[in-house]
Amino acid sequence: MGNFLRLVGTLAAIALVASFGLSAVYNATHEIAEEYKRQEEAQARTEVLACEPTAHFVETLTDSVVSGKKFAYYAAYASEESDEVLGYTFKAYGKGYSSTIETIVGVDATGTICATETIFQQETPGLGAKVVEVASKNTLWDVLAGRAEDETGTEPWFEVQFDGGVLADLHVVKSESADGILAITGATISSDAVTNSIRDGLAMLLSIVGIEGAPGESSGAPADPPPGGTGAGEDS
Amino acid sequence: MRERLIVSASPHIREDVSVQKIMYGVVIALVPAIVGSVYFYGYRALYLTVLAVVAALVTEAIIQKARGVPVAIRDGSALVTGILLAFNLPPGVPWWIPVIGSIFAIAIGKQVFGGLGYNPLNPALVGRAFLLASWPVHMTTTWLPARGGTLSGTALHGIDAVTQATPLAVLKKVSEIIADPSSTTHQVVQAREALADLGSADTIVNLFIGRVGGCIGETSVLLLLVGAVYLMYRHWIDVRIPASYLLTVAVLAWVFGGPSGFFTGNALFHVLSGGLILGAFFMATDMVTSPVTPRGVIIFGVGCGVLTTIIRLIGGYPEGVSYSILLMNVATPLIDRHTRPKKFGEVKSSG
Amino acid sequence: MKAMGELVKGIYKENPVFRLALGLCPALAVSTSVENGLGMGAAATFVLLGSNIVVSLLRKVIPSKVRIPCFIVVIASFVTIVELVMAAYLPELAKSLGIFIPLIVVNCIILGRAEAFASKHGMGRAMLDGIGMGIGFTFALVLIGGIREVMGDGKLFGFMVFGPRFQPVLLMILAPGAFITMGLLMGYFNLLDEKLRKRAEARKAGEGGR
Amino acid sequence: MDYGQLFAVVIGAIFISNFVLMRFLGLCPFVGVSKDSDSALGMGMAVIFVMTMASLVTWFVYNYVLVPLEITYLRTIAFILVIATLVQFVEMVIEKTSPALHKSLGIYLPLITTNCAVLGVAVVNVNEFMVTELPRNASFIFTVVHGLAAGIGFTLALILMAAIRERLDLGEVPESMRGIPITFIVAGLMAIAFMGFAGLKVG
Amino acid sequence: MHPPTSKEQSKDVGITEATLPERVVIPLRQALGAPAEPTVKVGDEVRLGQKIGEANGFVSVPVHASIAGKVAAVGRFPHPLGGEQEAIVIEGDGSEAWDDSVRPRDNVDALTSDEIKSIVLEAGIVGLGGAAFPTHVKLSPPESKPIDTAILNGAECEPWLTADHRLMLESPAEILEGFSLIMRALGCERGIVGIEANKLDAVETVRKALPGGSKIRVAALQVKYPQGAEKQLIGALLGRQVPCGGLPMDVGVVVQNVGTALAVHDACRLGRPLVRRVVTLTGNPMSRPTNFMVRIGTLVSSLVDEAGGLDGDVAKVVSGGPMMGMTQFTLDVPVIKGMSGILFLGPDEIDVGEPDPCIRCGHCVHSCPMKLLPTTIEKYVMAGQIESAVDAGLNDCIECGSCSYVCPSRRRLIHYFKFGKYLAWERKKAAREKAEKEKKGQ
Amino acid sequence: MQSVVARSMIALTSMAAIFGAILAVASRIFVVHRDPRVEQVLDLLPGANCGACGFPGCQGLAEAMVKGDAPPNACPPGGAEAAAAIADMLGGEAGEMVRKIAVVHCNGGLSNSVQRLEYEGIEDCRAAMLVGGSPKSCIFGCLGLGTCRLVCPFDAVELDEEGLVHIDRVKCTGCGNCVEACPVNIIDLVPEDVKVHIKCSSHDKGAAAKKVCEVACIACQLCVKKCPQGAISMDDNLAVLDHSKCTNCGICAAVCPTHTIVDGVKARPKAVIGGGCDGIGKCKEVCPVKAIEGEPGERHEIVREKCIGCGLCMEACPNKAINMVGALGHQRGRE
Ligand SMILES: Cc1cc2nc3c(=O)[nH]c(=O)nc-3n(C[C@H](O)[C@H](O)[C@H](O)COP(=O)(O)O)c2cc1C
Ligand SMILES: Cc1cc2nc3c(=O)[nH]c(=O)nc-3n(C[C@H](O)[C@H](O)[C@H](O)COP(=O)(O)O)c2cc1C
Ligand SMILES: Cc1cc2nc3c(=O)[nH]c(=O)nc-3n(C[C@H](O)[C@H](O)[C@H](O)COP(=O)(O)O)c2cc1C
Ligand SMILES: Cc1cc2nc3c(=O)[nH]c(=O)nc-3n(C[C@H](O)[C@H](O)[C@H](O)CO)c2cc1C
Ligand code: SF4
Ligand code: SF4
Ligand code: SF4
Ligand code: SF4
Ligand code: FES
Repeated sequence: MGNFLRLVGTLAAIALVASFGLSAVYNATHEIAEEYKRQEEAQARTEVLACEPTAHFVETLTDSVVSGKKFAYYAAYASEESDEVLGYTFKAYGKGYSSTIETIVGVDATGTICATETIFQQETPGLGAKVVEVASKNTLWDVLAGRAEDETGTEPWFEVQFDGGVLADLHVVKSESADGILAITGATISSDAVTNSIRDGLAMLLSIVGIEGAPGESSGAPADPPPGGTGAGEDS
Repeated sequence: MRERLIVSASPHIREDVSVQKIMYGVVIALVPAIVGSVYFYGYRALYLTVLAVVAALVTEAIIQKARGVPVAIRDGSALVTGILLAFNLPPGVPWWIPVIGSIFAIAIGKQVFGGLGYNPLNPALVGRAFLLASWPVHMTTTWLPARGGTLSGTALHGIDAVTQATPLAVLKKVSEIIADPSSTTHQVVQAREALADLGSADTIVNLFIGRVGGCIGETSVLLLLVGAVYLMYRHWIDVRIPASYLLTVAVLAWVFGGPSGFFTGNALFHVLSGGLILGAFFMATDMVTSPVTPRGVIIFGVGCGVLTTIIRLIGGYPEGVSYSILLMNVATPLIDRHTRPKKFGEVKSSG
Repeated sequence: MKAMGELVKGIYKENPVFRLALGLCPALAVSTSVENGLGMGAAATFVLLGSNIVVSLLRKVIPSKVRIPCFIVVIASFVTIVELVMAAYLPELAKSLGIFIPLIVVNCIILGRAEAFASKHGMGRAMLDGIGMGIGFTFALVLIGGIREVMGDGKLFGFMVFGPRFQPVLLMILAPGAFITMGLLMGYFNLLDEKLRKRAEARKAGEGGR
Repeated sequence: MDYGQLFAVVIGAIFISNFVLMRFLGLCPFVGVSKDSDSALGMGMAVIFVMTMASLVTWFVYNYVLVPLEITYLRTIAFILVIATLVQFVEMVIEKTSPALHKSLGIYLPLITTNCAVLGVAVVNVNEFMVTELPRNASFIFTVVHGLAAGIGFTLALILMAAIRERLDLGEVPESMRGIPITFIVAGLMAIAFMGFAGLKVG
Repeated sequence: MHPPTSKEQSKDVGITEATLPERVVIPLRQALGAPAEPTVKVGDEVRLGQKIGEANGFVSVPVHASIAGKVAAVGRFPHPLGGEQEAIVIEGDGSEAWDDSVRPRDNVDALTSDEIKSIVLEAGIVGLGGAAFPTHVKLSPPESKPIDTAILNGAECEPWLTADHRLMLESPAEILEGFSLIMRALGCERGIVGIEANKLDAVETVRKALPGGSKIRVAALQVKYPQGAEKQLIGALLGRQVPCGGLPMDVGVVVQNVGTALAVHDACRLGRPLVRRVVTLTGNPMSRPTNFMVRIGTLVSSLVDEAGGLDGDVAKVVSGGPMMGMTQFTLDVPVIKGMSGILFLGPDEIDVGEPDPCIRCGHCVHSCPMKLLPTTIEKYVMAGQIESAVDAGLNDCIECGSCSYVCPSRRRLIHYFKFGKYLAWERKKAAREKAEKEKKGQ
Repeated sequence: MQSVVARSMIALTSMAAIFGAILAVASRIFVVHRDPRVEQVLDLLPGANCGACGFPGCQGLAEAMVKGDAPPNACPPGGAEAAAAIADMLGGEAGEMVRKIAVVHCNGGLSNSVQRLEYEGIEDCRAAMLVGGSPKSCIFGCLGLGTCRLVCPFDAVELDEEGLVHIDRVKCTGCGNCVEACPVNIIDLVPEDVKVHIKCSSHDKGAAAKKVCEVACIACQLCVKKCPQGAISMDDNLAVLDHSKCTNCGICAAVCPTHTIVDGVKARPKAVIGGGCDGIGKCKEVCPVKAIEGEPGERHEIVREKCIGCGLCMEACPNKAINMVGALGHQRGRE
């Protein structure tokens, strides 16, 4: 019996110490981690609505029109007191190749996308991960030789494509000559995931806040709006 | 009489065949298709083929030298690999594609395993799969229309989603449009027209002759068959592999490949299009990477057929020949292991 | 001298990845770039060091029947610490290392060293062993990551190496590229070994005569 | 219950994102125990069993202990504790009750404790089926089926590899590439071949 | 499998009696089984047909003097089956007189089964079809295995050889009588003579020689290699498959070569022991390919001289046919009972050099009459995995040579099989010894 | 239950306790006795699985040793070191180990012996024997196809371009695999300290042997006569060395006219005649190689080039005037 107690006791004691230590670390860090997340999101929100620099955000939670699930968006007001809506931001979730890609989208009061920022993705590096890649001109040698150009603030080329877009623009194309969002080579799935999630979210938002021209009846988010097809958004 | 006679084990006479002879036989069998590729796509096809062959031979020689084994590029196997690799490339790829592909095919696909006879996977297809994964754009967009035909082999009434595509790619796209509930009626009508086009006698003839877009060596079924018949006549390929392969694809395509329910698929279209004929007669039959047992070759052929159809119908690529052969190559040792023929006079205890 | 040996053996002679073939999963999964390799290496080194120390301290108290569960709890604790700290202070890295951070727990190297080394040696040597193995692991990850990043993405440390006209070998970033790089590297090390051994033998023969 | 989706999970875990070839999990036993077909099969069976069991048990631990107490940050340590105990327990039971089974299967069990595929499947399960909004019973079934399928995928890769290695053993692989290096090359080529399953639309 | 038959050179050349050799070397080991014990010593006078070596166990046969004269030596001499073996050398005195023990019998038709068997044993008869297995053993199947059919093997499927062919053309009656005696010894009712269809003249001749009301039937066989192999012959004639590791008697059959039948006839009717046989000397470098009736023990070199010598370059000398025969390094080897021919091959008829790697073409698999996987078995043997090789059928291989013949990579398949069988045997022996030792230890 | 700390600690500790209890109970219920010593012994064995012990691999031997079915020194490759360690562990006597090394008794290479046929086939002496025998005219000689090299688990056999095999004295462990495998049975296990070897196995008569091989033993009996220990005898036209008697003096090698006997001693001492010499000449009488000169009564001298260091003179000198200098201790049986 003594042996038995010793076995159980040792394991339990180690677990006790471990859990104590861990919970201490957890207490010390999880706030920071969550704070970071909040910050990141908040910052992303301001960035994607950079066209309205003074925005003040208020979160609204509604039942989505399509699935009945919760749909969260922020409305941006000119100031804390103001009723004037400058725009909206929402988070789009798209199932990519190996992860669910999260993108924050800023929409102005007319329903035009102001900017987007992908804040989470775990796609294949070199392929799907290019949705957040900044096209750089600097090579390693430039950097080592100190003649690298400053590229801070440069946005990923894939994200930039969404800026100023409206609902009708949001479909993936594979060649530069066509109109639409140019897919990342070899990563159509990720490109589709981002584009379609933004489109679906935008459609939802527009129908909820009742912006004109929004496809109010848009049951079943259109999977592939044909070019020049059943006029969803207006051409801007 | 010699002073010192030769002593060896029986038999003391041998049939007049050799590895070299068989390999050059395959090359001869591929000549019609090479000529055809020049006719359909111009000298660029030959240029790419030569590049692939030279790169394959040089790589083989260099590695053999480095390994300290006799340089045996004259056995013709690297030559065949080079040609077949080039045959699996779109005619418009840049020059370095066949070169790098051949290097990879020979180095990683063959020589790391000890060279001829020891590689588990088909080197040419390893090379192709490597290229496809590494430079997907070059490998899927650089098609050229064949002389006397169009890229897709059909007229294609204004379906704009698929202008730059081979018959199978068109098939994939229109099937997607038809299956997609959000497609407009107009699109579906267009797609159905295109589909009918693909199945028309015209297209079938074009496919057979080779007046469609596609990889360098795969387009002309006719010319490939000429070579294949020669190989079969010489007993240098095992007919059971292409036979079971093609039959499986035909049946499955007929059963599941139709746009309007079971048993409506166009088997002939599926058999003639893409790289199936090339793959079935020249690549699935690569003896090094296919089973040796009589039952094994049938399983191999059927397996290739099943996988090809799956990839074509519901997979991510328009064409599945290379991947299905590679996958069955992977399974070959397992198949061989479990399909040992019953020995003469063997009574299986299990009955 | 001896301490030094304990420390450096992990880099080449007993490199956990290339030699002992341990910890292969993270070595391949997160070695898409040098940066990831460094991050993973550092995380694993920390866990190795920590668990080696604790295990070696506790080696006398733990009954052998519950040895493995105890070790695992210790290791898992350190991993969780890494996980939490990284999420708080290095969120970007945490994202790109993904589920392979929790999987450090089962990284064969760590349990392997705990079992094979730390549970048999004193704290000092266990520490050195932990650091040495960690360095070796990191070295392997950085090497593989470097090769894959340069060839598969045309970059090193995130900077372009070849200029914009280079068309990267995407396969290197994908799963097959990882396997093939690993295989070729191991083969190369075997070759190197053989050469070193031959040279040593030749030298010995030269000295002693035959 | 969406059976199509369930089927997709199965096909996904076996072929499209095979645990070994695409997700890099369980590589150590994959290279270690693929030398001959018989042990490969034994190991495979053991892994299938343990992965399924681990999925099942960790689901309970996660949903009935960690979530209610809001201590999901401890999942790694809790899961591994469960798995280690489970494996050791099963091994003891088998050894006692069926020595024959133990001989063919049990000797691989200790190897599995440190197989990251098992913990991997638990972690993947959490990410894919538990933190999402799946109804509870669906999440349970998906979890268990995914564990089973992942095990099958591992076993498939393992026995294919074992048969290939047995053939290579009879061949002429250059000295320096023998053993583990060539196993990796083969794994790479297998992964290339498995890329053919990419984008398979099932369910 | 259809190798060129190459029989034209000697098939129309009648059997000639070779001149009486001055000296014969008679190995005590003629083939399978234990070698005979010498019963004479140097200096002894021996007469034609006198027994000079006694059988040593059940699977063993006596040997007889094939010429009269004096024993000149007993010692090791080159042997056609390789290496050096114990042999008795007789210097001839030119006399053709038979030993007293040789007496013709008149009561042949009255001989019982047991009498025939003992005559066959005393006459030192072994199978003349190649393997030279003691015939009396084959004629004495255990009670549990009744024989219903005897087959006379006139297939002669080996290329080049024509000894059996000529024998059937020239002595059909004697052969058939010998065959009837074999059937009587076995107590079986049915007899079939199997002859390949490229020897239709022999089929005709033997058919004509059949006595009326005979229970023997003559069958023309499809020409293919190795039609003459026992198991294949039984399959072709009776549709029965001899089980793996089994013997023809397991399916109620015994197969004997036509030459063996003649020897049985000679022993029973004439009382003569086996001291001669037909040997085909052939091959492109031969100036005059010949079928000789030869005394056992005659040196091949003297036969070659008698046949007019060689006029081409010879790279290989083969005892037997090109598919299964053994190479010789010297012509100073004696004719033994199992030697059906001597084949000379020029340098361009054989292939030399290193084999290429196996390309797994499967030709060997298709050609194997035993339905084995030669390429797999070879690789197992090469890798030293003898158990796996045996598992895959190593010991079922009849060494017919088909697989090596068709292999485009010119793999040394048969050599590996011989080697593998040797290793398997060694291993078994070692295991047995160990088991015995253990038993003793306890 | 409010703080994370408390919840964590309670949850994890109780889980650990429960699992620990399950394991503890299970280990008692499902207890199976296994002997951990097998593993430990296995660790001490070389792990070459060479089979020299006669058990199925190292594992088999380890089990047998633990059971007491095999002595601790049953592993020849492991040598005295492993035997001692194992004995130490299992608590027994190590037993005595005389290290033995394989020696090939043939020196007929391609250039000094006659070949009788052109062999084409598997590179393995046993395989060659199956199809026609040795390619050498001497049927007792080494075939030179290296079977012994193939079977040696320790990589101790080298095959030179002369078609002769040499055994690396350092690597050879005396496992005897090559002895078993050689189809002409010309390999022998010889105590390590014997360094003089008769490199021929031919039982042919002198003339016949000489005809096919320049370095064959021609049965001249010189070595038999000259060996001071009487260690060499003739067996059917072949000189055979009794290893227990040999002292490595090297006289036989020096006198063998065909150089059949090979002297493996690298350096020998030389005799030095000191001042005590009174010219009695005993040494001169016994010297087998006539390396001593000197008039009777005068101090004798050693011709250093000729002296083979056998030490006979030293033993013969009644005045103890001779000393052996240099490379001392090479000889067996002297201390
Ligand atoms: C290992 C692997 C990783 C992949 N990763 C991604 C990815 O991150 N994102 C993506 O969209 N597709 C990914 N794919 C899918 C292929 O790239 C797919 O074929 C591609 O999306 C098709 O696009 P294309 O039409 O531009 O060739 C991956 C495929 C494989 C085999
Ligand atoms: C033997 C063989 C196998 C092939 N396998 C594939 C394949 O698996 N996937 C693929 O996309 N193309 C494959 N191809 C190429 C196709 O036949 C065709 O060229 C390609 O699908 C073009 O279509 P895309 O432009 O839509 O990609 C193969 C070609 C050959 C000759
Ligand atoms: C491949 C092969 C071919 C054979 N061909 C013949 C043949 O042509 N004629 C023949 O008499 N025996 C042939 N034999 C030997 C027979 O199998 C069988 O041993 C023989 O007919 C028995 O008769 P015997 O004991 O009288 O020699 C062949 C054996 C083998 C393995
Ligand atoms: C009928 C036949 C088909 C062949 N097919 C291929 C092939 O598809 N790919 C290839 O690389 N080599 C092929 N070869 C050449 C050769 O077998 C190949 O290079 C080996 O796989 C290399 O070991 C073929 C050879 C023959 C005889
Ligand atoms: S015939 Fe020769 S090359 Fe072909 S499979 Fe058989 S052994 Fe290999
Ligand atoms: S020699 Fe053996 S393996 Fe080869 S074909 Fe004949 S029976 Fe088959
Ligand atoms: S096994 Fe014997 S014959 Fe062969 S090389 Fe070695 S010593 Fe010589
Ligand atoms: S040389 Fe012979 S005895 Fe020595 S280790 Fe090798 S096989 Fe064993
Ligand atoms: S690290 Fe994954 S199994 Fe070893």
